Amino acid sequence: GTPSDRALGEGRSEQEVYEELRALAARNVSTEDEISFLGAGMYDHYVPALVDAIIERSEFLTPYTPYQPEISQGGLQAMFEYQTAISELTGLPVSNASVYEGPSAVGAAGYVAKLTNARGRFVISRGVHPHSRETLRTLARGWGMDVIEAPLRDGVTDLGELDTDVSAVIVQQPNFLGAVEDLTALATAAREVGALTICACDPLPLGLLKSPGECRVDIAVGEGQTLGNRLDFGGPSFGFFAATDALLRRMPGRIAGETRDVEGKRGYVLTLQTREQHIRREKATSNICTAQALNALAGVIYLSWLGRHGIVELAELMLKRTAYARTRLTSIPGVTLLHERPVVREFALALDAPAGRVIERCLADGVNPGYPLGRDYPEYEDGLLVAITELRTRADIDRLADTLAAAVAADRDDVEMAA
Amino acid sequence: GTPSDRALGEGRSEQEVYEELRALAARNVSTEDEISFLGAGMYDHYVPALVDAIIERSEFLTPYTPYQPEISQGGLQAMFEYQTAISELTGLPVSNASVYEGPSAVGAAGYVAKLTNARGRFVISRGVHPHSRETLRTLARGWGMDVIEAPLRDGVTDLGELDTDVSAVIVQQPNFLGAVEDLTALATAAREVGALTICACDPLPLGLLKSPGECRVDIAVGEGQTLGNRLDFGGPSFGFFAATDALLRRMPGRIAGETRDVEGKRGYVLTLQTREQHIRREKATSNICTAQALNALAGVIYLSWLGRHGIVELAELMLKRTAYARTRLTSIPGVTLLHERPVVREFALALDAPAGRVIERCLADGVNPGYPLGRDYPEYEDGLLVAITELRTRADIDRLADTLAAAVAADRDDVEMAA
Amino acid sequence: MRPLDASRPLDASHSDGASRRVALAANGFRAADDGLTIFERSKPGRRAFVAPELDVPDAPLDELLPAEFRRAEAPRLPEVAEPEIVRHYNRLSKRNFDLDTGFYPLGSCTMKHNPKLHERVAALPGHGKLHPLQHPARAQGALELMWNLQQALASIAGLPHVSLQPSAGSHGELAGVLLTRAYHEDRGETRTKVLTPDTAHGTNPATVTMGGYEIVKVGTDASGNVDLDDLRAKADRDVACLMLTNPSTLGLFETGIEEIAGIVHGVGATLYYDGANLNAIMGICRPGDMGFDIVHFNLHKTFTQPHGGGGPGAGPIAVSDRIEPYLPRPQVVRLDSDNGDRPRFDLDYDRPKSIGRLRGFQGNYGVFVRSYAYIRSLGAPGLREVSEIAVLNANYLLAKLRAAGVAKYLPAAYDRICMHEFVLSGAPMKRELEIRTLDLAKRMLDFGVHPPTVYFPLVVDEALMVEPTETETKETLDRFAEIVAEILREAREDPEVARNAPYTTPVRRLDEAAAARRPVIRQAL
Amino acid sequence: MRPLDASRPLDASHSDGASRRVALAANGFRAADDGLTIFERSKPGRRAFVAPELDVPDAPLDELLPAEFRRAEAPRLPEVAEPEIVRHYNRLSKRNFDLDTGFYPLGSCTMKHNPKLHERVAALPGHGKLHPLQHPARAQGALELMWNLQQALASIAGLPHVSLQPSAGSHGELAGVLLTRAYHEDRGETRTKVLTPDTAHGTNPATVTMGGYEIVKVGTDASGNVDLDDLRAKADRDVACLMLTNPSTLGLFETGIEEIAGIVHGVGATLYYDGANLNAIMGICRPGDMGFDIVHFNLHKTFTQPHGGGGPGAGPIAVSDRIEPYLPRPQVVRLDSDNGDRPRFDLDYDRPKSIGRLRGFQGNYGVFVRSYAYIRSLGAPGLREVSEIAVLNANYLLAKLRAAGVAKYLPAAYDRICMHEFVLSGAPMKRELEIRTLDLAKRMLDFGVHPPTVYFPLVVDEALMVEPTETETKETLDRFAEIVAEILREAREDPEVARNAPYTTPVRRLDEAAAARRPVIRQAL
Ligand SMILES: Cc1ncc(COP(=O)(O)O)c(C=O)c1O
Ligand SMILES: Cc1ncc(COP(=O)(O)O)c(C=O)c1O
Repeated sequence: GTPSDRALGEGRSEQEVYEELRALAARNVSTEDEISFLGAGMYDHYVPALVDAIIERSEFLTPYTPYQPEISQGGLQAMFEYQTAISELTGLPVSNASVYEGPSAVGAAGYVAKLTNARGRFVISRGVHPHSRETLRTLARGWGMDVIEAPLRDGVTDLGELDTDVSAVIVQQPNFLGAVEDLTALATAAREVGALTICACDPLPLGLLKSPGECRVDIAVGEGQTLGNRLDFGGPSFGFFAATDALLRRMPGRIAGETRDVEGKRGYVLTLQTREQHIRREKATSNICTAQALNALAGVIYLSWLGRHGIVELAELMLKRTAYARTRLTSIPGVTLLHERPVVREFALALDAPAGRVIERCLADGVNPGYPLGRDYPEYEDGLLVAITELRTRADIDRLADTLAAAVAADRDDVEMAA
Repeated sequence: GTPSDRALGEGRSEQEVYEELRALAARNVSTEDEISFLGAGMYDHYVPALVDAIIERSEFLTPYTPYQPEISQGGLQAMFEYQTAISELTGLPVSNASVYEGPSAVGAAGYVAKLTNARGRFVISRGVHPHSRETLRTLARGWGMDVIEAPLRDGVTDLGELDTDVSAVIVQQPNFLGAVEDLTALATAAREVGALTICACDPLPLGLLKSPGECRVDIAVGEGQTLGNRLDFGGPSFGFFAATDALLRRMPGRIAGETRDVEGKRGYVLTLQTREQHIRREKATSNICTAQALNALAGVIYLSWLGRHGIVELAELMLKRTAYARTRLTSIPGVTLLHERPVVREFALALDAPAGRVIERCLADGVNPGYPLGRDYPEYEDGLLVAITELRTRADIDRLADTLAAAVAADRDDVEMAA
Repeated sequence: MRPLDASRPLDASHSDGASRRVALAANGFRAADDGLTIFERSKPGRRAFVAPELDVPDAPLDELLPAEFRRAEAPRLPEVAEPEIVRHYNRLSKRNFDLDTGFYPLGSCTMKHNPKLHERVAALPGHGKLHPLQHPARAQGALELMWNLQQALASIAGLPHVSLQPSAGSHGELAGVLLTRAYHEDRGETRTKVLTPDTAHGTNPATVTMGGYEIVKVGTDASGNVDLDDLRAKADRDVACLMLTNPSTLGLFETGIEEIAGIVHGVGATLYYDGANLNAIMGICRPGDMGFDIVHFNLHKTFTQPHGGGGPGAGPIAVSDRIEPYLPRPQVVRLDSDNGDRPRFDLDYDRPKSIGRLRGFQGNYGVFVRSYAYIRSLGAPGLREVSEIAVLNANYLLAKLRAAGVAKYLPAAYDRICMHEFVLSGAPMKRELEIRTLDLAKRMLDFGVHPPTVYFPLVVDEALMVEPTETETKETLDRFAEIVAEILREAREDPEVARNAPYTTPVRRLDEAAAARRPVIRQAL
Repeated sequence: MRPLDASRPLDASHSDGASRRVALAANGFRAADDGLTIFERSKPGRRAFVAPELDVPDAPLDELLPAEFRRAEAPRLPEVAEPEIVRHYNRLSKRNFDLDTGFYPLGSCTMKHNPKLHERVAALPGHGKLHPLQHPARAQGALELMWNLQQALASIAGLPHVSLQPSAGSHGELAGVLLTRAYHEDRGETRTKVLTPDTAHGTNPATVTMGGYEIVKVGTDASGNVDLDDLRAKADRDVACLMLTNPSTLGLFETGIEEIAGIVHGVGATLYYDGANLNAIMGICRPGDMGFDIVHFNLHKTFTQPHGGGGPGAGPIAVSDRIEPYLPRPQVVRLDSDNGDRPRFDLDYDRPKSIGRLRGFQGNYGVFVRSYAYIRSLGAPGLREVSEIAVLNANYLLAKLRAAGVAKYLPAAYDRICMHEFVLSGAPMKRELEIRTLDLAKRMLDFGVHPPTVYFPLVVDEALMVEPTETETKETLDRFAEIVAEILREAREDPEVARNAPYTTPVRRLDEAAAARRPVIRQAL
């Protein structure tokens, strides 16, 4: 059909479009409409009001990529500050100004590994987010590279034997099951065969966890949504990308750098552009152009709001509430831990009832108990992944416990009756 | 008790305060939670997104009254533009930069009349908003002046005999029952005894109605909420205040005026300040200091959004939907018109069932049918005041008709059963 | 202080005359466009508004609204599309200085930071889209919030009863004067005078007149307090009320407050507390304990409602038992249930002795939401801290200015510990450097700070009234002291500099006299 | 044009040397403070964050997280309170030029107005606070919106199937190349090369390499079209795909498009449409009808997602039937019910031939909300009007520049009717006035407009690429023409003026070479 299709309509007034979009929104169950323990890659954290107030300013919201630095110092300095914060958080010296989001950041890191050592294989932990693993596979096909999965044992990665055809070892911290990995050991194993170590990490737990840099990881990437960005049903958010000095000139994307103007005044520009598509074209280290500047800005504002001590306090609060939830939930008959590794904000349970039915029951009761692991892990068919952010209070956790207990019990009764 | 009272609490985190305020909001039924036909002084109009986007800019939101014009040109020029728009709408040459809100604006106009002719009495139409009449009475006590009410006949004001002790005749257009008054006739009657005419008017219908100026009104005031301001449970909004040239030096409040800087560049300042408290103190024409600048800014932005033709189109849309509703509702057995005068956005019905019970029934059905006139007008005990803004569609009106019909019928059944 | 050569935007532009001229020509292009009004941007046929669908039967206008009631021509509002409206007001906004941009020590105005959370919660549809005439049973959240806010304000004031209705401080003052009148009249007394100190804010005397009383001024003694002898002399049985600010507009705590209360109550008058300076004393002492009968609050000062370039605000009042019967209508009341359910809240109109309404509906609810969020965020300990730091910051800045050698030209009007603000006198500066307080203020504009309040209170010659507030950092206060010192230094070199300031603002000094002489207060269309 | 003397902010400051110097000193104070980073504003002990109550039993850290996993010291994030954060970023924002402030004719970027409604609807909790893994049955509004957007984009592209997953244009390109690979491999073919015209945007060749193909460039003929002979010569059986932009990056409609499609399809290759220039043709013609197999959209260009200073965006793709099996996972599907209930929407993961995911979750949903609101607001007639006016505005501006005598120094690269943008060559200007396109651009900054895209496309010497968009007024276009003429005029008088520009920006020309030579890309803490 032509654009005069019903798909396009004839045009409507502002109030009518507002009402239409509000009606659509009303048919979604948001984290304000239920008590949600969903995580699995994106988390319901509180976004402070000042973040929205600042990023809604048209001076940040509406400009293009800062091609004219003299009239873009606001955005460029914010990028520089963002890079500093990410580099501080990851313990790695260089950070770019953002990539699209988490899983594609893992792919981008893989491409840097390819450019670096031109080897044939990636070894990726099964503890890496399923979306990241699938994204890497999609891209690796284009690079003619193989992707091998390293299994999880007792909740953490077992790299097994590595050889010198391994381009990079890719892990996640904490991993998809919420378990804290021994990053140093994994990075050492990779280094021994001359492979790069790529770690996808969750930025907030880094307030407590050893930084990837300390663990001698080469590239740290991750999903930035938890840093002051809305859930937005999955995007837009941003991906962060930090690496060792050695990889600086293979980094993808924009990088802001400090310089001086003709009068010696400090200023900022997009730098090292010879890596980029608009200069190097087919020889570029990446094809990325439009990235996620506004979301990354939200990220650095959020990190400034948290501050040096706040990020630790927030991580500790989650750690303690999560520990409470872990104990509380595993005291339910028929609910056991899927692994016993240390966790920060998220943990995995095994239900001895069909997860799907149990979840349905909880939803009916206004509680979204978490993510069913069975979707991505046949081996954890009735596994449940539960996330505890600072927005979930003890009362919420107790409510979850009661609801989950009732749901599991009810399901067992059904089974007995059926028998 | 001391401030360590439970009334003050011990202080909470941002997310906790947000949740507390959200929980309170959830216990209010807003105009997005029901189909509301409530009006009676404030109306559920659509506020275009650009109004909020602009007034939320800190440069408009956070400064004080512009005492330093060189760094306040934004606010001052906006006031100048606002004054121009109000003066254009009311057909009167001078407007101030805002007063508190509608009813107190009527009081402020009364004070100008007092200062002008030092007479003993106000004659105020019973068609003026009950809150305005009560506010005038509250203030007049301080001035040692009487307030006489002129009755409504067939829905419009009957001034009866006026004499030369009348300081001002005060009417409303359209009046509280929604009826369009013959403003010219009323103003003429007032002028014959040398009294001022003060008209409280609803700004949006002025897109269609003869302006107060054309009708030779001396002072036009009114509630500005409908011009781009939220309902906010009654405030903050703004009151507008426009008058004839003769009254310029007795106007209350701030007035922005055009001037030049030392280089001849056009600029704006607060002017005619010798009327004001900070200069004239006990001889000031009003005690007002902080007014409603931000709300008035929303007003002029909204009027620019509507534009010269938009305000007419909006008024016509309301006129036509209101006519439809009037016919539709009066076709319900037991529902009749309280008056047959022309109306624009609001009209009054008489129910032959107890309004309170009928309204309760409609509310239970998710429809708020309007305002019970009995609260303020014993003479219209079962009267119902229904407002139709552009946000109430034909479907909403039909829904109201069905609900109201059912409610009235149900009530009559009850009565029969009781008998 | 940073080396000044890190600055010089235009000065360093390459020195060739032509380039200087054209650099300015460029500004010319910009200014020419920036200067237009929204009406001057109007072009026939442009529009932002699109009407929703006409979904009801159409009908000829004449049938619905006879021609005699209709206006001849459409009001000449601007004809502009959304992009131009947004750009126009966006550019205008850039010609405002604001609190989120820099230091704003405007005395008596309490320009403290406005937390962004408050805008978020006020905008929740449950608050922002609640109709004022919604049935109370369907507005329980709003009424509970108002009730809680009343309790909080009562406990800060140390007075039991609160009305949230007044729209601003001066509106609260008017309420107070009318309450005083109702109180006396109810007791069969007619009193004719209201006392205010000569340091009073202009709204006080203006309110007295609007309330139908005659004003009597009380003097200030050598130490900046109310002159007690003068007060005794003037406090007679015709006096209905004394209106006082404590700390006073001099930023000084009224040490004789108890004696003052004694005198005023001695003649049966009421004592009114102008709460504009409440930011100095929260949690430390309470107007009620000082003997005040009526207190107004400026929620847009002490309780962070953003000032909006001249409002909105709110001016709730707290009163003692004897004044309570006369409070405005309606009042929010709480009805506790005996069967343990949560209490219900309602609006009480049945108040026979009430002075009646001062405005429509229930007051500026949107402001209440923000101030309530503020109070809940800080709690009792936080509010006390606010006042402690506000006073500390003011005294620090005063000392810092002294240390910077400013006192020689701008001495404190009264040499005492100040409260949340202090008043300097520019008289020596005027005498010795030949620049006025106005010039000093205008020159500050070039330094990117908002000047303090000038020429108020009237009892201080060339007054400069400085209120830093508790939300400013030490660096900001230090910087302000340096700026004042720098301006005095340059004035010693060349007073013309300040006299001709500002230089870097969108417009330079404006001719206010001309504006008043031939007022142009609307655009000719 | 307004008289220039309505401008002169600094120039007119009274001429005494001292005052000039101190006027600048004032700026010094301001600049010194404005220049700080958020890290430089940090002071130990300050904070904005307050932790929520610890409402669970406390426990020693070591028990919950063994020391070997914990970091030695807290990350050195800034220690600042809310007021400083707000002021810091507020001030930074004022050092950005933005679309809501002035004209932004940045070629190839489609800087059209971003309606404010879109931010409002995207922020509704039902959209903004929806978890990406919410059960589809509980996200029906979101899935329906995505479905409707897919239909709308399909009908604009004239291709039946859409995936919304890619995050930006270049991500869409990558998807397209990987789809092409999957398509050929599925048919047992391995092809090695991808063709792009020499006018292609940098992301095209970069994408080709990332997709594992070798790039082969096709030339441009004298009229600005793809050189068909060169194309024929290079289009062999090793060619997997031709990536094309139409209108091309020269702003010209590719008149030979049908022949091109014939050649490409003739060798069994796919034809890829880079949709960056879609704003020129909506409702007028459709890539699908031109023979394209794969199209990407830049929702942040054509469909008004604000650019955010470098993202976010979204790069959905539309494809033909033969490509559909390979589309990324998951796809939004509609399940119509036979019993007349409203249809249900779901996510389909079961796509055996899919290339798989390109990213997490379902794509940039927040961007979809805005673009959908845009499409619903305009409808089919409005979208067609958008393209008509975009093309009209570009041709008007081109003519206006000619009329202003600009063509002599800045001729159109190809003398043809342009589409939504046009490319000028600054070569004569460089030769005769001795200023480069870069200088012209920098000088524009002083005039308060954003310069066009410069030095792209590469085939044009000293290229200047101008895209006014449909949301600009005639006055704005006229003004821009005057500005260009004025800059050329002053360059004739003194080329130094432009060569040293800008003069009035927060910083002046920056040393990019030094930045790259010794990169400082983080603050030393
Ligand atoms: C001491 C004092 N009293 C009263 C007022 C009046 O308050 P409002 O502006 O809220 O009417 C002010 C405001 O400037 C003030 O400073
Ligand atoms: C012609 C062309 N193609 C592709 C792109 C890349 O789009 P994006 O920035 O969304 O990745 C651009 C953006 O500038 C472009 O102009």
